[in-house]
Amino acid sequence: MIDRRATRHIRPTYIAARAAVTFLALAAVGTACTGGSEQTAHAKTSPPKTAQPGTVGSDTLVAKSGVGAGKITIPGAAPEDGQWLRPAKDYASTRFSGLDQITTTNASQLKLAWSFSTGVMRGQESAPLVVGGTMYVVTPYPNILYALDLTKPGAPAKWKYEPQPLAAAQGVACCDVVNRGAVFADGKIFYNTLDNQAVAVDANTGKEVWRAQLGDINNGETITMAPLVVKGKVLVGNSGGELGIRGWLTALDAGTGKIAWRAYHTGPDSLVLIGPRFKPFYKTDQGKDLGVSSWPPDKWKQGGAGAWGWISYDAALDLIYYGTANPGPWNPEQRPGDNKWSSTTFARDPDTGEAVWAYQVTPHDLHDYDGINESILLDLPWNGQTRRVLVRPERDGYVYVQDRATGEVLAADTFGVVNSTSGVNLQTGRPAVNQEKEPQVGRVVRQICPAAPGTKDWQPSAFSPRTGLLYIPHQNLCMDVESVDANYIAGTPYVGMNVKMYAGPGGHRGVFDAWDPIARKKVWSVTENFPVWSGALVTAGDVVFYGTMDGWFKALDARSGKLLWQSKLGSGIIGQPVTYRGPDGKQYVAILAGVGGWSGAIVAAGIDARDSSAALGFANAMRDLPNATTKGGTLYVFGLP
Amino acid sequence: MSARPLPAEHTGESDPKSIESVHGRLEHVWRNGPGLWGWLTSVNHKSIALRSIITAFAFFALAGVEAALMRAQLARPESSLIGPDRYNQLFTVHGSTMMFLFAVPMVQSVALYFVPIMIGTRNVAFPRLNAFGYWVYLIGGVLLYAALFTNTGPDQGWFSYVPLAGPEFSPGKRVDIWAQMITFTEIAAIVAAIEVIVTVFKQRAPGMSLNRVPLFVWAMVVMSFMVLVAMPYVATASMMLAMDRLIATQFFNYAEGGDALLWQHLFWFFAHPEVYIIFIPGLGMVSSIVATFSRRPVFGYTAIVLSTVSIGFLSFGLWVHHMFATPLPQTGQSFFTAASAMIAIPTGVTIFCWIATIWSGRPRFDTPMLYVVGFIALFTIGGLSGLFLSAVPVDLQLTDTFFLPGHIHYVLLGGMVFPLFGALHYWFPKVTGRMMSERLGKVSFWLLFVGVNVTFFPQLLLGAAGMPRRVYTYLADTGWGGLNLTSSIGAGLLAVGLLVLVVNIARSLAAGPPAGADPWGGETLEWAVSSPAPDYNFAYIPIVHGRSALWADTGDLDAVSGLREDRREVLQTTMLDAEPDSRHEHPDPTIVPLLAALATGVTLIWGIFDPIGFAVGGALTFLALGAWGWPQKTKPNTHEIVEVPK
Amino acid sequence: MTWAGSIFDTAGGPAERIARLTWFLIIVSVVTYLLLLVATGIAMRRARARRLREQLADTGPDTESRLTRNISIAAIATTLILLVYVTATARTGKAIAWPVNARQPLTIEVTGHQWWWQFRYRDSVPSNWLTTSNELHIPVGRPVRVILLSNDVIHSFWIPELHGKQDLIPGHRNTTWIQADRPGVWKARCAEFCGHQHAKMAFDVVAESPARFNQWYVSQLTSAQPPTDSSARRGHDVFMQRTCIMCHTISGTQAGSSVGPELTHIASRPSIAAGTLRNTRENLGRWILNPQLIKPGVRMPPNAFPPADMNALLDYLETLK
Amino acid sequence: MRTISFGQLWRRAVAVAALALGLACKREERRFNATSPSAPAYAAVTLDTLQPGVPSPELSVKSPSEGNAYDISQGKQLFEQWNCSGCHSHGGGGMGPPLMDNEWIYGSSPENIVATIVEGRPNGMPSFRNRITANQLWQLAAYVRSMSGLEAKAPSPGRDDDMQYKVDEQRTPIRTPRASSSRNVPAKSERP
Repeated sequence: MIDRRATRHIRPTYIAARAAVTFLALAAVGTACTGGSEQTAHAKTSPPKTAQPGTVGSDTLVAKSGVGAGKITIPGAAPEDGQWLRPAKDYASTRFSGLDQITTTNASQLKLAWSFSTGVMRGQESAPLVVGGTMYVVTPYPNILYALDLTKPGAPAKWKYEPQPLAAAQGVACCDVVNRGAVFADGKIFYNTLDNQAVAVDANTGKEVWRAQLGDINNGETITMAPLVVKGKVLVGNSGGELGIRGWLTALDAGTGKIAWRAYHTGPDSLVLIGPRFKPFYKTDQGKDLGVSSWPPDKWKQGGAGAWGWISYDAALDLIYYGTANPGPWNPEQRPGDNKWSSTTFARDPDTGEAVWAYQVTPHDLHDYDGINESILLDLPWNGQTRRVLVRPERDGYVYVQDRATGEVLAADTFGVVNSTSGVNLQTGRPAVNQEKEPQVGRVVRQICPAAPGTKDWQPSAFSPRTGLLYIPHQNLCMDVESVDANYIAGTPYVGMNVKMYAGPGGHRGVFDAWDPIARKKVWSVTENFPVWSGALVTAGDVVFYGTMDGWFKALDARSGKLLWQSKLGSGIIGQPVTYRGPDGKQYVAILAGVGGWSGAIVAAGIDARDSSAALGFANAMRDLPNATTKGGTLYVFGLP
Repeated sequence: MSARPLPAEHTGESDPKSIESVHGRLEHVWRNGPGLWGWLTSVNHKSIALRSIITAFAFFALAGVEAALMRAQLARPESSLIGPDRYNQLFTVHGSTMMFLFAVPMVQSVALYFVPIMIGTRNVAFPRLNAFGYWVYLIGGVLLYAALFTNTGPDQGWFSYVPLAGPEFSPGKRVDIWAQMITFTEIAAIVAAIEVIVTVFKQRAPGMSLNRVPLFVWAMVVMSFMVLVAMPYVATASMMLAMDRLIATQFFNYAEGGDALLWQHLFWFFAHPEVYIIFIPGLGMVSSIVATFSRRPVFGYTAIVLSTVSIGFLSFGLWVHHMFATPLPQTGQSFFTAASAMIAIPTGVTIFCWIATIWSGRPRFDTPMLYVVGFIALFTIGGLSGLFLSAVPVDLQLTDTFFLPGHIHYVLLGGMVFPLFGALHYWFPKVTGRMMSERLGKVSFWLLFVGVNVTFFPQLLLGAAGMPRRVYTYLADTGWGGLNLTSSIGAGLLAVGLLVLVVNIARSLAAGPPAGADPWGGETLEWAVSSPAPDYNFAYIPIVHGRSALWADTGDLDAVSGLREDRREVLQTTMLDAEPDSRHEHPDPTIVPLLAALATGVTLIWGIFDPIGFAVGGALTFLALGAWGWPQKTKPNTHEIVEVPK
Repeated sequence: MTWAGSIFDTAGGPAERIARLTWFLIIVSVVTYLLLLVATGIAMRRARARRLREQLADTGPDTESRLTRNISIAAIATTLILLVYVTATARTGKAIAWPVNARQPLTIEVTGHQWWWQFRYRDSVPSNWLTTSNELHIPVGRPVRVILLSNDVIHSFWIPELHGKQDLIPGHRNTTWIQADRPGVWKARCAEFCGHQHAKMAFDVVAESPARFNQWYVSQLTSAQPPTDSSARRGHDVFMQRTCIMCHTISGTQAGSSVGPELTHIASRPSIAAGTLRNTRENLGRWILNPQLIKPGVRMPPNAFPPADMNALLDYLETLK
Repeated sequence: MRTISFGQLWRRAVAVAALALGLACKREERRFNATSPSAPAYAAVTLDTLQPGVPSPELSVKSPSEGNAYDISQGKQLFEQWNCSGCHSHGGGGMGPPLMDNEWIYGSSPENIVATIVEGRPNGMPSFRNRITANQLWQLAAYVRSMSGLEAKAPSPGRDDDMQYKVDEQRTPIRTPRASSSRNVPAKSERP
């Protein structure tokens, strides 16, 4: 007998159906609204800080100056003549001016004396020159040279010289069509054009004296560096590591423009001008034809290692010091081996170009750390005796102090956030590479600090013997990278890496440090919202000048870092400030404003930042720059009232 | 002992039309609506299952044509009959159709047709869900073949390895269509599995305790549980692949932390149980046929049930033997060799039990029994060739060569298609009321048996000869021409065999001798009803006293009376001992399942082209399911006493 | 060169051990299969005899127990066979693993591309890293460690005569090893479906004595010499100024792209188009003119060079020994 | 129960489906054996809309790769491998101008893009004459157009297996092309 349970009329299907319906509805709505959320999980763009003046860093000590204040001397220091004959001011590249009319007290009254528009709206990275009563300014492509008559009010242009470089050169200029300035020597102005020509112009008449074609844009070569004239020789290096060039440094006779010697940076010793005098300090830099054996077969021919940075000269030792750029392509797996002589500091004899010593700063470079930064020559007390050194705030994040005669690394200390290496072994001279941060083909490696432009890129630092401090304008950026296999097609980019940069720890993208080379630590530090891409200038009046990428030209107290004065210019500042004594005997400070360069490409080249790998990854870190500045190309000169 | 027919009034023999007789009233209540509308709204398990069987056979034929085209292309080296793109579409759609549109739907349809009758109930548990399952399956199949006929067929292989199937290397919508077809067929499979499980556990005839459930039904239950566990994996994986392709998720993008092996693990964790999902129903069919034609219950009932269940569990532990050539740790791989070997033991036991049944039975070798012997012969070759593939070192030589298609087809044709054709000849009389011709049956069997061997044994040899699989052609100096030609000729034989089978079916439908209720003298309940079974299956639910329901020597079958005759009612019984538990009213024919299926179809197909499709389609599906669940006004409830004679 | 390469014509340690295990399995399978057929045959014959004698099915208790006994014996036998099978497999697996104490192994990086192979021979001195395409030379008797990489889809590296296959999976660094015990030239092939031309993605394996291997290695390291005769020089210009420069590398010239296979020493290779055509001038010409006719779907476009340019190009390519 | 014959219903379903997806076949066609004429028929292409007298009707040279998923994906692979991404990055620009915005200096129609690739442009765009076959030129042009959403959604490429530096072309909103004067257009302010 089955018991008569009430026939259950619950409909199991009814409950199940309702649950299914609600689930489906939720799923549908969920998928619809996700839509195209852009993958910016890792693009930590820092919240755009209001353009408030730089905040002075935490380690502001009361200390007025460095340990070696007054005890550090600049080799071959000439008495101050109130002129500015070469971008780095002197052969020791100190960018220190003896003028002291502008002091920490009256700097706040600085006001605009006159300004001059160059008519070119790209990155203005050059340094104006002052020779006698004339100021010379070089513009980015098309590289016009203006001569401004300082004796007349408002400094009207006396003449201008137009080298008319090839327009196609713009297609192989990796990081904006910039030019870093000219140099004056024996009555002539020497500078380079984007399409690899060195030109000499008569300083008075503006007539062309000679012109020399040094490279070929079809191989991806361009020239953006400011030349240096040493003992009648004009030293010029090429750039284009991202286009598979083969780097060289060429010396031209200042009078005739004939090539005196050319030293390549890859290939057999004969072409690298390595001979019997070559005594590198470290074992791994010693050996025969390392420029060939440290590359896969034939890859040294597209090995990069240009020389587009700064050159210093020590008259006493009669040696020039400069660094070579990154190896090509960026993808390290395509070039196993040390890839000599990329990212290397060379000491050469200026007359014959023969290498005396070399130190490869970054063997088998993984992150595009060019070794081209300026080497500032100093004689400073070290462990009880005075050593003839060069101090170089390097792109890999370390301030190197090296013996100028032998290349021995005395000290290497980080001046920014560094996790790609964990220290430099002073015995072997090699950095301890962090394997986790090695780029991999086909996989994104994250949070590599410093990013490709390094802790400090080309923007030159300045040194004041009075305060014994090194003033370093630099950036604070990290990056995610993914290696890809690069294909070498001559005349086209040969990079092999997808890069996405963003602000480093702390969220600020720029820093201006005062570094004590003897105590080997920062004395004071100013953080900025944007990378500090302009050069630094320090004067005997203990005032230090630099500009920010959103257009603030600032003067700080060289000893304490306190902001004395600032002025908002028409466009972002990536130029090199200079100071001179005008015909009226007053001290003036001049700076070119015009955003651009690699960091400012987002504005200068009209980049669309929706592609976060644009401009080799820099666009992602500078998304808010277009709101802060537009393009410009104007020279500003300030003086006391 | 011959089956004891139900008393006349139980079998609906007396005048069925008249309203007075029980059958007339039940027929009036349970029949489908008239015409096309009746066809679309039917919720009767037999009409839906038959429709699904015919659709699955249609897809089987289409996939067969694709196979024939592929063999024609591979018959000669460097032949330009079919280009690489079209050939890739052919082998992908052939694989996908056989696995997703033929094998699983076919075994589930056979289950949905015979399980209710075998366990003595009137309809499957969720009739409307059953209809919904069929429509979703049909839409999935039509979608795939619409793509193939417009040269948009998927071309990345039925296993669709990423990154080839990923957004970068499979441009366009081909792989999206494949991924949505997977989603459709998975919904249909899961739905069918739920129905079989609930039907077997809740609606067995009184007295049919778990140890009296026919082996066929046991196989179908184990298969359904495996479907419930395995199918969600591929549904998830195909949804992940579709999302990677349409809205740039990073599941399989190794650069941003995804992994190509994730797809392989997810897919094979589904796909290996899938081939056992296809094979276990074959066991069920063989058990039914062997019992009836050996004139004795299958030897070792408990052994076979335990073996089937253990095969079900073990099949989830083997999937990595598809991935031995990938960078997985060595020790892990040898674990899977052991697991793959272990599953051979229960399979062996099952086969030994059947041989023992034949050994001690009085077998009559009609066509169904011939197919069983063919099954034993072919499936064992498949199983043994599987041993080569589960041994890691040998697998490194033989995987991804033509040894694989050889092994697959021996296992699947041997393990599933031969039992299926045996079951076709066995149950054709029950479904259509007409006998199939024995002569044509034997001719088609021998053609198929020889055809399988001539087609696929050369492929085993080709594998050893080093010919990679999924190649649209091969060079003349490879020396593989001869074996390939033999294999193609074998494919011709298979085609002829299938043709003879189709002719046999057509002739039997038209003019086959009437079969009567129980032409073979079977032991299970489906032989207790007329052929074809009435819409309500049983006027009075039978009571089962032994494992062989009809061979028990008590007189007439006892039966339960008292279910309503003016409404669709089904008797529900307890799970273990099938004690009558309650009466449950079944829904009347309704169009809502079709609407819900169409809404699901709109959602998934439009979703391929624009994610907004998911939102709008989701809303439509919400409405359709809302209508589905809308409470009917309850009919007046007349209580009646239900007596069951002791 | 023939594709003889069945898994039984072994030329290397691992392949030989696998072949031995394969033969063992074949014997076990055949024996098992025969036993099963015999059992089924006897069952069917006894059953026909019973039917002739009109006996009923024999389901008596003693038959049941006898059948249970037979089946349990069969089950135990099956288990034993499987145990033997698993141990044999494990032992072979250990035997074909990488010999940890291999003396100075050669390491080669293999990168799979859509539908051709790139090989990079590693060396302690970077300038000895040799990169070639579609042709793998190995010294006889020396273990070669193979690192498997892919940047596009999954491929599978398989030389039947030497070892089992291993997949090249993007994002994974899979490794295998091979060792040739006798010199020979074999055709290896891709064994994982990788797109339109998976069927014709093969490469040549040349096992030779260490001396001849070193000689080959040194010659491959040298860059291509500039052509001397005028037609070859014109062919060089055609190569450098037409479509070839965009995809191919000839070290020693301006061509450095690796979209397609590296061609520095193409004239010295037995086959072209990833092992599809014998390396004859006529085949090379047919291939350059329209590769889509030979391998439809391959990334190389048809090049309608005028006949004079084509001949000059062929002359130039034939100088690249 | 009377059922309409199953075969007949089945045939009707297939016919309807074929019609509905008829348009898909062109989009999904894999064109392999496109023999390449030496110079694609872009020669008769005008760049500037300003024409003396009555402007002649728009001459449309049908690009075979227009709306074809396979061709666009081939164009994308060639864009990466032939170093176009070195200058134009993945559409954002760098040495070269951005391609994912709506400013077109030398025309946005497929034939204009092909003309730009073949002839090169004065400010640094190299000339690829004779270095790229016509079929590949059309593929490159189709991909470049898809970067700013000018190609249909369905055939445009999804994400690629690399770093995710931008929203893929399939989901890039269409930006109606605007002829622009020259490179020094005012800098793009931060996009919403």
